Amino acid sequence: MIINHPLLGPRDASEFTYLGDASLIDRPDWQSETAAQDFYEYQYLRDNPAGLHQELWFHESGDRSWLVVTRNTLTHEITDVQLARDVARARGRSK
Amino acid sequence: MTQQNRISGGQIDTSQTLKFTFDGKQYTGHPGDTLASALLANGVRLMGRSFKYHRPRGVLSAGSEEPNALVELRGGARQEPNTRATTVELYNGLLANSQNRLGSLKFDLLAINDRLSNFLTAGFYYKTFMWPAAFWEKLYEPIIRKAAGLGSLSLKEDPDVYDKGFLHCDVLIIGAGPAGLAAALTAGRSGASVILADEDFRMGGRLNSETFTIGDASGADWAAATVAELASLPNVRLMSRTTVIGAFDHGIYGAVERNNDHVATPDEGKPRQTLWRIYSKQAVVCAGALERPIGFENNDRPGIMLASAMRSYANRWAVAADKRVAIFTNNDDGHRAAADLHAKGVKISAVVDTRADAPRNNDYEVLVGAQVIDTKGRLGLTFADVRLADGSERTLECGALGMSGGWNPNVHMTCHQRGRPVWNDDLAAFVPGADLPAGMTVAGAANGDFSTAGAMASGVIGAKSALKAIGLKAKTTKLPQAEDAPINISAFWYVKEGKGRAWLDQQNDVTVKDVKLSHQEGFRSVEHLKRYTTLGMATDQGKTSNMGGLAIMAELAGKTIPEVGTTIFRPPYTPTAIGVLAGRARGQEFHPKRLTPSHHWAKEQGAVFVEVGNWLRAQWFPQKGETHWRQSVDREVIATRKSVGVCDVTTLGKIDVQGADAAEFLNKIYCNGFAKLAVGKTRYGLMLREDGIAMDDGTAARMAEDHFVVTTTTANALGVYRHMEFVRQCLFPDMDVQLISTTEAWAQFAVAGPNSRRLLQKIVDPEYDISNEAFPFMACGNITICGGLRARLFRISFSGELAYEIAVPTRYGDALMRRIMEEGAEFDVVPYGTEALGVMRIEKGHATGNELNGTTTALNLGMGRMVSKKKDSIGSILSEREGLNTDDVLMQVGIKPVDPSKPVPAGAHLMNLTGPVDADHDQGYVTSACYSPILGHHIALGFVKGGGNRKGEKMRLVSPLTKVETEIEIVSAHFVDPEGERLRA
Amino acid sequence: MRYSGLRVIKEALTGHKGWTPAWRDPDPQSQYDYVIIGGGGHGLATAYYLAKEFGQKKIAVLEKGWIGGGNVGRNTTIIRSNYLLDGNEPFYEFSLKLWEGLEQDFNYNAMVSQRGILNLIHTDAQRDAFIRRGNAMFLNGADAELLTTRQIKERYPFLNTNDARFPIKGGLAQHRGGTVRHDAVAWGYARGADSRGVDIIQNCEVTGFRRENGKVVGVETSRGYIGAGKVGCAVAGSSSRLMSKVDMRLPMESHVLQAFVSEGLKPVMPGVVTFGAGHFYCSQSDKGGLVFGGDIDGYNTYAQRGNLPVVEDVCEGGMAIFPAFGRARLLRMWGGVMDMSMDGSPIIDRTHIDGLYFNGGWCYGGFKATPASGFCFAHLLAKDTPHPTAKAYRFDRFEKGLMIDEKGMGAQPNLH
Amino acid sequence: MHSLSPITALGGQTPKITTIGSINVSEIDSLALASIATRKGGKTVTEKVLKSMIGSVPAVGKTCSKGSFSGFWMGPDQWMITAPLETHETIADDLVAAVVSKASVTEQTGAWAIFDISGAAMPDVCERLCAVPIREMNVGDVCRTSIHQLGCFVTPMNSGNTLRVVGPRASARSLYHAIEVAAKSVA
Repeated sequence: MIINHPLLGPRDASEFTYLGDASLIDRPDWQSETAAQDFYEYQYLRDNPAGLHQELWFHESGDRSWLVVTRNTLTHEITDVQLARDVARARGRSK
Repeated sequence: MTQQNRISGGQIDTSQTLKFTFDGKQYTGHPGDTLASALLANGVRLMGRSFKYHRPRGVLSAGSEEPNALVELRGGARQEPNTRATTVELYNGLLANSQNRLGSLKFDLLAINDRLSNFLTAGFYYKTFMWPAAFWEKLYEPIIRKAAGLGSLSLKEDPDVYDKGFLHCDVLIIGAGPAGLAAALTAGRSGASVILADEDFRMGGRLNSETFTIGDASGADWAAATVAELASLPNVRLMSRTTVIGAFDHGIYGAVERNNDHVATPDEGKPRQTLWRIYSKQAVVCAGALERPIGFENNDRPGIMLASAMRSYANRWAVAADKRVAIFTNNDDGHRAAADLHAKGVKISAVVDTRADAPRNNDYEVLVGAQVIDTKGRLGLTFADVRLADGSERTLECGALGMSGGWNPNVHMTCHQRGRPVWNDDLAAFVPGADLPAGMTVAGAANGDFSTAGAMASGVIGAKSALKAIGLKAKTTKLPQAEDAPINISAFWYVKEGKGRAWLDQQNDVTVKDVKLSHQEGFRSVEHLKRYTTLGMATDQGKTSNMGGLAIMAELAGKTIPEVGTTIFRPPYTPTAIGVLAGRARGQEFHPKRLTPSHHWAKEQGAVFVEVGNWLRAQWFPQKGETHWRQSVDREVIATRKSVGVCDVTTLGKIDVQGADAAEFLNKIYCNGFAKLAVGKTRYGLMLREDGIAMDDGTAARMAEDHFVVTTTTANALGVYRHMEFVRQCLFPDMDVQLISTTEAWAQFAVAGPNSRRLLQKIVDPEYDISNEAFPFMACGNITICGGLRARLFRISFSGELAYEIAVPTRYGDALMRRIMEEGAEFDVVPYGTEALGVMRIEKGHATGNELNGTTTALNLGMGRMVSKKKDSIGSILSEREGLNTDDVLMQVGIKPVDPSKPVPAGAHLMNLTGPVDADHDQGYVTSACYSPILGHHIALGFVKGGGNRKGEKMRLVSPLTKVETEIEIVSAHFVDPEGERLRA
Repeated sequence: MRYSGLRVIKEALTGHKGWTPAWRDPDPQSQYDYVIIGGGGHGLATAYYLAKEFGQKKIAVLEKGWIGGGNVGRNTTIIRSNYLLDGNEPFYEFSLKLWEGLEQDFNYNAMVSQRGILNLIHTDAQRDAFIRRGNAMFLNGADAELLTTRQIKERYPFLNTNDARFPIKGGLAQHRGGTVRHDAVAWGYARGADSRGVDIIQNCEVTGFRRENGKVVGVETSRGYIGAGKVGCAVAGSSSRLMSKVDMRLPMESHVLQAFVSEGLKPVMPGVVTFGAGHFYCSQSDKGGLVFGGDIDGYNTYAQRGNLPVVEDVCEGGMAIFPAFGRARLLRMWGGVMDMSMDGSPIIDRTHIDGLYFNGGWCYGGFKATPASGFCFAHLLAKDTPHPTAKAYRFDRFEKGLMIDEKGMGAQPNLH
Repeated sequence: MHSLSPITALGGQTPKITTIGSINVSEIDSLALASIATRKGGKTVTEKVLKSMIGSVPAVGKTCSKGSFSGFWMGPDQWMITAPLETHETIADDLVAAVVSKASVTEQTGAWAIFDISGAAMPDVCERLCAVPIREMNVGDVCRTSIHQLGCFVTPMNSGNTLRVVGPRASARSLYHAIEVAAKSVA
């Protein structure tokens, strides 16, 4: 597959390492009362859709950026690629 | 034997003669011949035996779709089973043997199966061989396996080498027939970067096999002229002998170039074949079409072939399939074989045409509305029986019969991403569907444009749409005039008359009768038909048989052909050598080797090396007189604990963590705290996965307020770095922290033992005080050594001894190791390897990969209290789950044999002293074991249920796999220096 | 109608007119006691054992395509019970025992061939891990043997033991492991179930569940509504898609595992071999094709197809231990949709919804589990209590921290 | 001057230079390397240091040089600096001093092995080593890719006749072997 890296342009997906659903960015608050349940669902449950899927790829033999790729799991068509850092910030993550 | 079937013309070089042997007999051919054409030229029609019934078979086609003429090419280690004679370029001294026979090709004992074929119908083996049960492995299966299989491997190592490469282009054109050449001209002249690939060693496709003209030149000459123009364009790369094997995602294509299959042996260092990964923006598939046979009784005799193949042999290879030929066709294209061969003086017995309105000809007899109902000639066709339109019967004398059931567009590549072809009634064939892989257009016969003019025109259109899609403008390509006749097909799948042994899949011996049986027994989906009868599962993957099979199933099931549909087209387009898919990653180059800075020195010492991931590490350093590894390892351990030893520890992962929030970042990834670690101090860190299980451990040395050097285990270095980048970029994007790996930037050696300080004081420059007071346990700092070379020093100990780790830039690692050995001579310094390191860390009770095995928690490892509850860190919440904190949870313990002479092997399980020995009563297992020369007996680490309060308990260590059962005692994991006095000396 | 050698001879002599369809092609009835969703190996086996072992009636299997069209028709046909953990080994040993009697049980030659499986060892740590696993097998009543490199070389003389980058230092063998003709398993179970009255309904896709005050009472399908006392889902890679129709999120990702077959060759591979320092395992089918595979591609997909890098990685692994295979040709590559679970082990459990039962999470090890999965799922459906060997396969194990993680790779499906 | 003598990445006393057909493969052992990554709020200082040392701030996928110094883009806010080893073995310390904790600097000299592949057939060799579109790359481009499973930087030099490969030092021999073998099959 080809991932169109936002900085480096199209690169063979074999340069990347796949982690999983981009929901891994939304790590729960460790201090909420429902932390145990939140962390269980965060760590173990997945939508695993047959269709558009936001997922995390690491540019292992490239620039060591994490990317959030939006890909159709039926056709493998990729419709969007962003730096994970930007997505994380957009989802309110900071320090 | 002279080449009695040679006729005039053809694209072969008769000025040169090539000698070759087939089944031990010497023949001759010419450059430009294939093995198949050369055999036919010499009157050899019998070339193989079918898979199941071992019926005699001749060549059916002239290309890579060949099901029958499979040979074992070459000999010795280079033997290639199942090689299609139609794709082997003849070279001098070529050696080939027929295969899949018991006895000779003429007298194959296994042909007995053909006599019993009524008992051996499709799927018979599912209904028998069940009694008596044990007989399957002992009797039935061995017989079946011995009889099955086709060609055989030499089982010697493949002596050839293979390359892999990567190509980029704007437009990839697959197939260099009329459509492909026209497309390449259009794209090439526009300046786009173009790759034109064709599986044949001569570009031109059908143009080299037909006799019609293009403009005022012959088709073949036009092709040659076009190839010459393309070769002159720097932006066009011509790749003949190159099969595009598959269409993968996003315009990536796999292609195999046969660099040296047309010579006896490649030159030294030259690859036999190259696997190219081609990144294309657009692709135009011009893969042509494959002609279909017709089903009729005994339509598989040697000499019966596709009409188009008969024309190829006549026009391209100047070979008449036989002195006297007949044709059986349901379309106009079939007639061309008769016309071409007649023009070359070959006797045409007759053209049998199923259509009542078939075109007549005054050069040879055309029997309209007629069908071939049977043939004669076991080892080679002699006669064909014909049912005429009026019902009467005729017998034609012929040594070759050309069949033309129409053409199947080659939709293979268009369906590699699960798209399905669609049925076209006028062509009576499947054509590419709309749901094509990204960036792909289809042109020429592959798209159903069968005429030459039609193919060339659609080639230009295909290239234009590809250029348009990448924003390039195409100059108009003026095409010369070419034939444009329709083939006027009327679908005709099989002759209904006859006992029903009409062959569809000639290699797997699937007949029309088998399709009927499959329908009768409920295997009606086209996928069930394929799997139950093995139709289309042979080495040609049904290229000439699938269509007939599914058409007949549609008829039986009362469905339309599109309703039955096709099975799935899968890469590779044609079978591909496993060697080329492995490329250069063979033998010692399977994975790269990572060498430590002291590797060369260690080799000079005669060290024994061991693989640790991709690293090679010294395992022990045998000295003269030592014959068993235990002698070397015990010596290394004792010498280190008694005086001083040195070990290369560069392979441990080292990561530079800098920035204002470096400490805060370490607090997130380690379960224990780092915020308050003083500069110049080091701390052990345990890293959890988010599920609360231990992931890795190591040390973090605070070199400055905003600079830590973090170590990881050798095995997890890559994974830990990736995890840290995930935490940095995805979880805490605003933290001011920067990471970079420095594993290979610093050569690092452990210097351990009571004399380690004295030794290092001879190396560390005097202005740095490394006494215990100035440089206590867990200290770290920047120093210089040997007169000013920058270095780093850490007071960390894996062996449990007084120890330092000293690091210099990698270029000086070799020199530092030699200096340490020189300066340490007075202390009898010894190098110690990973084995001795393992013994010492077990004696000390330090966990490694065997203990941090991905299922153990901080609590299991006896470090439960380290998981800080005062701060957030990866894994701390889920580490609190009830299942991980039961009161009988596994705990790390030391294990000692009650009888000191007994071993306590790793991998053994632990049982209570009394009671049953089974999984339900399993109390734990042994993770690491060794002989401790210090204690004089074997010791081990392991996990035991509720191990924390079972110290002193006697238990049974059992290893039924290695027949070991011994009594052991649970002890503290810290066998040596439990209080850690040596560390703080 | 019973299949046997005599029957084959009789039919051959009478023009094969006596053969009847292996399974009927009935129209769906409006109500069943049990509806199994998924006509693959596990679904068909469940229906078979429900009828045969648990005497249940009014059972239907609903298959959206053609039976045996999913993973049971796309795997590398290996059976074994060389598992490590107590949550798994009893179950897989139970499955191997069912394999041993299967052909006589459902009167269909699935060519169960116990020719042995061999896991190669390349490091001391790997040896320790395989000794622990071999001992766990013994302690659960299975068989295992630790072989030396010399013993291995005798059985596989063309194994690379001279210049291997990762030398072979021994191997763990399970002689009762082996291969089975995968299509025949689906057809055998289908025929066995059909002959006991089970309705096997193909081209019938489940599009939704109908619930009455919470309880599932039937399924909406492409061939109309079908009522059910109990509904059992066994759809492997499509599990998340199906269960999302009752708003369930599963601890699972769907991945592609590619598999490969070579052109037919005279017999060379006596049994199954797995490479320990790369991704490669291989056996040889009775027809003579080398059937091999390796790692999953590693990204979520339902496309039942993979990409080139894994093909190269698998062939590199193959050449590392069998350098003679370079001359053989890869004939065909395909892919299934693996339901990769969060700890690499399956789930056979009730859901929190009354009347709805789930069987899935088989990763790439589902084929060897087919008989026991069917038996245990039938047990759960018929008796509402888990079979003893499958009691650990619960949904709540992740919440409770009772994961069954053979490889110790944690909550990342593509690492199992 | 300290009394330890270095060895090259291939383990020799002097860099290895060989010719295979028209291809020349030479080991480069004369460069000091250091990485520099901007810290929060350190953009202006870091860019000032880069401009003064290598003439400009290399853009994504670019390299630039000034005199005997050069630098290339490694990742977001991260660059590699190269300087002559003879005179600037302690380039890392100089950078640390210059950036005044506004950027993170890390010693890299020991981590890399450098090979220059030159000759008319260099692009053919490159096509057999890695997936970079060498025929579309110009001097001034740099790309990190994998060669024989090793993460390497590649950059065309001296008007496209040479390809500089910067790969992990511990695997220098494997990397060299891969280059040698590709050159042989092209020569």
